[in-house]
Amino acid sequence: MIGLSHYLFVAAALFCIGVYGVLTKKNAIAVVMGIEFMLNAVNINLIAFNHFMAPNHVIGQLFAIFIIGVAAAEVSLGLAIILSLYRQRHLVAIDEMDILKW
Amino acid sequence: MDQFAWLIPTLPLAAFLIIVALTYRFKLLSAIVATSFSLGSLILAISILIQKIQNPKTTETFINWLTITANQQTVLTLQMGYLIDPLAAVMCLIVTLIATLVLLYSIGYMKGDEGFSRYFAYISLFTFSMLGLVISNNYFQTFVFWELVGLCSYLLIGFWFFKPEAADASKKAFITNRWADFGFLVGIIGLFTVFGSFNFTELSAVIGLHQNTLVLLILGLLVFLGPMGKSAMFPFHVWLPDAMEGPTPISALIHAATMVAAGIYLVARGYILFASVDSVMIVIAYIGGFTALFAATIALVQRDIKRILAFSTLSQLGYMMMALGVGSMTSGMFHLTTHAFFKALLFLGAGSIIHAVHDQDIFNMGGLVKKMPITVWTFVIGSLALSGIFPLAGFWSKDEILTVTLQHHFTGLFILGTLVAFLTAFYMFRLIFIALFGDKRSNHHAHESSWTMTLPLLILAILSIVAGLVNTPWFYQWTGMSFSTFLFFKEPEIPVIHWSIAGLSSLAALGGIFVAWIIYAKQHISADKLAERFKGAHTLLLNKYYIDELYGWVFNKGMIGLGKVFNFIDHTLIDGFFDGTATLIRSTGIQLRLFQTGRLQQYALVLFVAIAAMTIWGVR
Amino acid sequence: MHLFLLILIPLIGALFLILIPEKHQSLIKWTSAFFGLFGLALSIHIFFVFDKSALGMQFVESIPWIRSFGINFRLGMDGLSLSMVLLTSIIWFTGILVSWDLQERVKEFFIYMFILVAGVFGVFLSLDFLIMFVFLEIAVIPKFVLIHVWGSGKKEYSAIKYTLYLLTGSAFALIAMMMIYLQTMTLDFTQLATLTFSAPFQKIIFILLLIGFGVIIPLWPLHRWTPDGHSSAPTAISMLLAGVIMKLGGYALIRIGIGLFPIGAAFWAPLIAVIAVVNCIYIAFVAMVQKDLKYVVANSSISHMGYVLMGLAAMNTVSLTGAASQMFAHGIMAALFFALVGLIYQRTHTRMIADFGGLAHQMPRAATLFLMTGLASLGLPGFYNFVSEFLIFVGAFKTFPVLATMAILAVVITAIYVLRVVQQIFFGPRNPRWDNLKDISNVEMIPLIILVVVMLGFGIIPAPMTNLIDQGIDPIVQHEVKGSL
Amino acid sequence: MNISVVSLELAALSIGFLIIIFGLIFPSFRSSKTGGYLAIIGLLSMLIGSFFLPASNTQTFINAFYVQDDLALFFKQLFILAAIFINAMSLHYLKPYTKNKGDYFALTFFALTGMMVMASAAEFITLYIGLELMTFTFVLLTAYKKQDLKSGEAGLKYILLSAISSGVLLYGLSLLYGLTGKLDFAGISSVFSLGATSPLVVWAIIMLLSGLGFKIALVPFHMWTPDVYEGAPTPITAFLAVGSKAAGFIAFIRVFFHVFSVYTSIFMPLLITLTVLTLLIGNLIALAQTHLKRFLAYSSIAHAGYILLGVIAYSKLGLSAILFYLMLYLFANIGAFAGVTALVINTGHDRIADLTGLWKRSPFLSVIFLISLLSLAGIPPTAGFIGKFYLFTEAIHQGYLWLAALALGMSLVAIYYYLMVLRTLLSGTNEETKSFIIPFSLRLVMIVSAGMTLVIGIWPGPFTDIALRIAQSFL
Repeated sequence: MIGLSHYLFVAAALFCIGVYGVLTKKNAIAVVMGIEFMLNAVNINLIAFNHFMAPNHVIGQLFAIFIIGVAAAEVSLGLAIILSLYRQRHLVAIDEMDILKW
Repeated sequence: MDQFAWLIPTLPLAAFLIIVALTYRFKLLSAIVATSFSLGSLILAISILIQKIQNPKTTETFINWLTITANQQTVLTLQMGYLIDPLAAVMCLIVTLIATLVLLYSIGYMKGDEGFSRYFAYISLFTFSMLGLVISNNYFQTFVFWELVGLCSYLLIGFWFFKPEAADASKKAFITNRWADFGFLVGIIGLFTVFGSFNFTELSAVIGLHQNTLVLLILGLLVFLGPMGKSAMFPFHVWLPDAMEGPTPISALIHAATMVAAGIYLVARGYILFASVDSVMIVIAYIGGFTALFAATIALVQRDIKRILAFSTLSQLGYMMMALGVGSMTSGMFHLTTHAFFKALLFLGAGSIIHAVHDQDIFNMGGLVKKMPITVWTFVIGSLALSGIFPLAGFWSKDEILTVTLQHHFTGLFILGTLVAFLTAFYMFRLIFIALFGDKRSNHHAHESSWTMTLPLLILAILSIVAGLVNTPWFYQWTGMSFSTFLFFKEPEIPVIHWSIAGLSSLAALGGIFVAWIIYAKQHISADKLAERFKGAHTLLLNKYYIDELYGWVFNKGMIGLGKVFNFIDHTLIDGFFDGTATLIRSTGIQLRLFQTGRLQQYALVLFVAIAAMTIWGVR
Repeated sequence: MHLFLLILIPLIGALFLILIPEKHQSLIKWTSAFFGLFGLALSIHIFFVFDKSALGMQFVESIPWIRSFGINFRLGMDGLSLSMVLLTSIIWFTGILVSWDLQERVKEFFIYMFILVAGVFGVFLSLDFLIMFVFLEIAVIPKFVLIHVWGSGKKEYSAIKYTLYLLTGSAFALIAMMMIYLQTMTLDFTQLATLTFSAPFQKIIFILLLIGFGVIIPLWPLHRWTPDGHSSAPTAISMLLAGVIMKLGGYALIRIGIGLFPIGAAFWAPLIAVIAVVNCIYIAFVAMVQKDLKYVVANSSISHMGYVLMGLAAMNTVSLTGAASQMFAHGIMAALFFALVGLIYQRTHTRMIADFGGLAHQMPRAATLFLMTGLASLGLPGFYNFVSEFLIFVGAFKTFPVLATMAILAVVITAIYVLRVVQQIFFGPRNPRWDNLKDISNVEMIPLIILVVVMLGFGIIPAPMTNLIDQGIDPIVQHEVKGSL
Repeated sequence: MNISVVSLELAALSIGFLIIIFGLIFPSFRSSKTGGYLAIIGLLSMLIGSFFLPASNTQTFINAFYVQDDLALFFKQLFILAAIFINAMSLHYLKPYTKNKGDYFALTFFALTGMMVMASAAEFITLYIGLELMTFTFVLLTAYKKQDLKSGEAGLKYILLSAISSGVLLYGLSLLYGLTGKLDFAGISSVFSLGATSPLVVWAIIMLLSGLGFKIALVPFHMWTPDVYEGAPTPITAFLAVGSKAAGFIAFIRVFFHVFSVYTSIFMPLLITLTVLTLLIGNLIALAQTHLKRFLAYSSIAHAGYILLGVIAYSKLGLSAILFYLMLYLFANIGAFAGVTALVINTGHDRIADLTGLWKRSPFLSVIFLISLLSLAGIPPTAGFIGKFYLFTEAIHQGYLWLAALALGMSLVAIYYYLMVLRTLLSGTNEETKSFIIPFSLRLVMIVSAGMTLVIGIWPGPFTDIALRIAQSFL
């Protein structure tokens, strides 16, 4: 039987994969993808909780939908800026963007 | 008359203020103001003295200058007032008399000097301070005027401030006195703390109850430091010879007759304090005796006329101190009085000579007796008086001191005193034979001084002759009183002559004169050869036992060195610590700043590491 | 309204100055002088209407300030404050006159100076710790700008050093203040005086206050801002710094430390006494080896404040009266010293003692005044400094005989370095290098004469000032704690 | 349905849209400053209107998921005030960077709306929406200077890092939801008050702490701050420093004073540790800065540390101190950033070294810097002192003497670096002696902010009263 803990485990794993991606990928777009992983882990969590803990309300699902929407905005914003930077400086490697430091 | 006693110091003060405010530009007017106001004080002093002779009752008047209250109770009162008793009356007379004569003399002596008015202003200020000290009724006021006297001394020694020696000497005088005054100040504050008063009368009422206690011993010695400084007792004597850089009349007034006598006067004034502890008295006596001998030996070899007189003064002050120390206030004060006359005379005479010769080295003088007879002969009278030749003033007072020394069983001091008498006569007549008689030793055009200068000399010469008589048995028989019945501590003494002692001291003095005559007048024995023979001793004496050098070394190496060490601590250690802290914080910041690498992923890493760390902490 | 007005006068003056265009320099100076004179006149007026027989605070004024903290803007004055206010207004006015030759950014100079003076008045008049603290900082901060912009020498370093030292000190005082506040929920002196604090609390508070205000006094080893600060500041500011700012610490320590926390004060008194001796002697030695004239004077100020500390340590009416009198006396004396040094520097453009010599030939007036100031500083009778030092010694001797004796020793060392400087600068043969120097002009004499007259006047007749201070000090000393002298 | 609760939000949104629509209709409008004036007028009327809103008792909207209590209103007024200043500062600043000013002004309104939603949110979804609305708008505004390399980089860093932190925050929220089955503050706290500590609660707290700590720039979640502050247009930096931070604080206050009030023993040690770090790192690194905006960024990090003392005190007075401090912090920071704006307008640079000789070139600007920086340093008679006094006193009151002492010590370091900046502007001479041109609007901003800094410092009574009243109504 697949229980809550399985969902949670999967979500946690997904979150960690996302974190790994964020920390290691050189390409800015890959980093954005890592973030998406993290957010989706949250969504799994929310829906699983909603299902197992409080099936009478849909608030968890509601939240998940909000998160999906916001994440979309986030990605588009991120990509837009990456694009603009690419136009300016011809780079997408995230560790070369260090004009601002110290 | 006593109610006008406050006028005695006030008149010179008024003169000072008038000169500073009004007559500074009119030189002669300044001199006239100073002299006439001083004369006024003299007349007042004389009348008060006469009144005291008729009725020797003490009068005391004061105002509360400053009171401090705590909790509605008065906890501290500082008084300003006057206490007129025979002692003060005598001292007033001496000060005003010498001051007036010196002022008169100075009109001639200082003629043409740029700072003529300044000079008279200073002297007036000095006279004011000295008289304020003399009539003071409490230690606080005494201290105030004590310091002012010191200030005037500073100003007058450094009168020719452009001479580096004069500037040095004035500083030296002030600072040496400061060291001594430090003890004095601590002493009187201690007295106040223990006995609750500064007032002489109140203190004498309570001090008597604490005979020979440790606290009185300490306080007595501390207070005595003050007189040691002013009266230039060893080891504070170094300033007095150097003080001769000032104009000569100043030397006569301040550094021979009055200010240096302030120490003696203060010991006499606070006699109850010192007399209450035997060991203090012994210390006073031996310091006096030692200074007397010590200074006399130095005087033997000096070449500068004023320095010889200065060391002589030191020696005589030691004599007076010794007299006080052995327990006879009368004899000390008596010697002070007579000494004031003949030492002022000698200094003024020396001034007259210097004025004429423009040199102070006795070996550049000689053959003056024909050129300036009044000066020379009055000088001889003064020297005779100083040497203690019958019947001049010095004879009586010196004899008195030697007598009391023996009476109080200070045999050692008696022998020492006699020896000093011999030395005194020797160095004075060495001076006379070299400087005044004999051949002219340099190309000088000496001439007699003007009347304003010779008149004081004559007056002082007369006084040097007769002043001693007031403490003779004959005078006592004649008037029914004498100096020692007028001025005394505890009980009056009737003057008597101890012929054996008098004979001995006269013999010593005559011996001194004789030896000087042999060496310097007849030149049977070569002085140079003597010096060669006792080269070590001669050099030692010529360099004043190297005490100045010692002090200089202590000051330069010790105090300046200490200052440098402290300065180093300030600049390097303390500043280093605080600046170092600032630098450390700053460099920490600069190091920490490098963590901000600009790499986005490192920022994220920091974030996740922090979360992980907190999680580990939380789950623990 | 007297006291409000007193604080407002400099502020209004500053406001007026803001409105005057920079180019009307003489108008700015005259306006400044007018307000300075107004302040001086008002404080003298207060001196005369002040009831000298009554104990306690007078002219008390109060308006709610921070109601939710229970803090009122409360002003009041006793003899102690009045003496300090007089000191401030005298130095303020003379400082303006001394700055008459200033050319550079005159307007701003006076504005900052006025703000500073308002702060100083505020400190002396406030009856609430928080208000006092605020005013203290108002008095401290303008100095940063004043030293930085109009100073000389290594002014940047000095300005920042000065500010950091004083603010670090304030931090300690601030902690003490917050602890007091939390204990009592009030910072009103009159209310605090009615409360009793436990001994451990008092001990903690007092040491914090001692460090906090000690920096201003300044206490050794927290004194290092002083020489640099004084030396770099422009003349008028040195006058205010040495004349008034250093007194803020002593004043606050008397008013708060000793007045409200007598047990703590008594506990730390031996430490203060020891530091006082170090201040007196050690710094005097340091002063002795300085090559720069202003450094000598600045170090001498620290040394003299050592006497104040000695007076504080003894904590009896006499010693505290002496300490407060010394603050007044030293304030005037230090102002005079710095004014003279400023005048000499302005003419010679050097402050190195070795460069001078024989200046008395060219500048007899300067020489006379400098000598007088020097004599005052070494405690010569006839100057008010002597009276106050004497009172301190008398008071301190009872409590700390040995330490007091050592402090008295400082008068000797002071004499050594003061006379040494006098000799090296003014005495000796005429130095042709300075033949073109002009002596102090009649106009320039005005502020100097004012200061000399005050110094001498109270030296000869000390009772009016001393009794005034005594009247203020007496209620502050808690007689039952330490006993009276 | 009580529309007055959301009236300010609606007003902001509609003005924002209005400006955009105008821009679409009249192309000239987009490039002129008219949008800015319109924005300022709109904001001013909002500010005035806000005082007439019924707010003495708590007003709610949609099942109490959205509240308009005194606290919320106070923060909203603060945000509006900040927005007014920001827009006024931007009027002249934007000229060299973009032709497209209209959108910029509109965007500030959306950011404002996000903040206001955060202030009123009583439920996590709303809070999250408000937060992201604010963040996204700020990202746009940060990256607004298209030609500027720094601006784009800052925008990217901001969006990616805040997305990461949102991920963390959301993960925490999902755990919270799993634990309680609720997402509204009242509901969660009522479940918590029944007891039962699970390790997951600790985890949730940690994640919320980091998520919200990111917004208020708590160390070690502060890393974005200096970079973004440096890259963003200066008025936007100011908005970030005062608006975004205050918004973070209101969320922080609501969450930690309300939701987790039973778990103080768990989050307090964490919070104290982070506060200590914040105080140390913020102040020490600020010391080493050469760039004015970066310097102010670190200074703002440090200030978050001071304000957190009020949270740590965890009392009514502590809250009141926070509110008071935020108030004065707004004015002081706006003053400083307005100064930087003026500097940038005139010199085109914003390094600390560019201040050299400013004293001679523009005494007015120097005085503004002086007052603002002294207030940030916490020196009387400026407001900063009273604020710090309030915070530290309360911290000591609650037994954190050592923490207050540390904060005080760090304030001294802070004084050192503020003085170093002042020292730069007081000393030396710039070859450029041309005096500064400061536009009227900017001048007004400076005068008002510096004036208020002094007013609050000299007469703090009314302001502390307000802060105390609001704190009392909240707790």
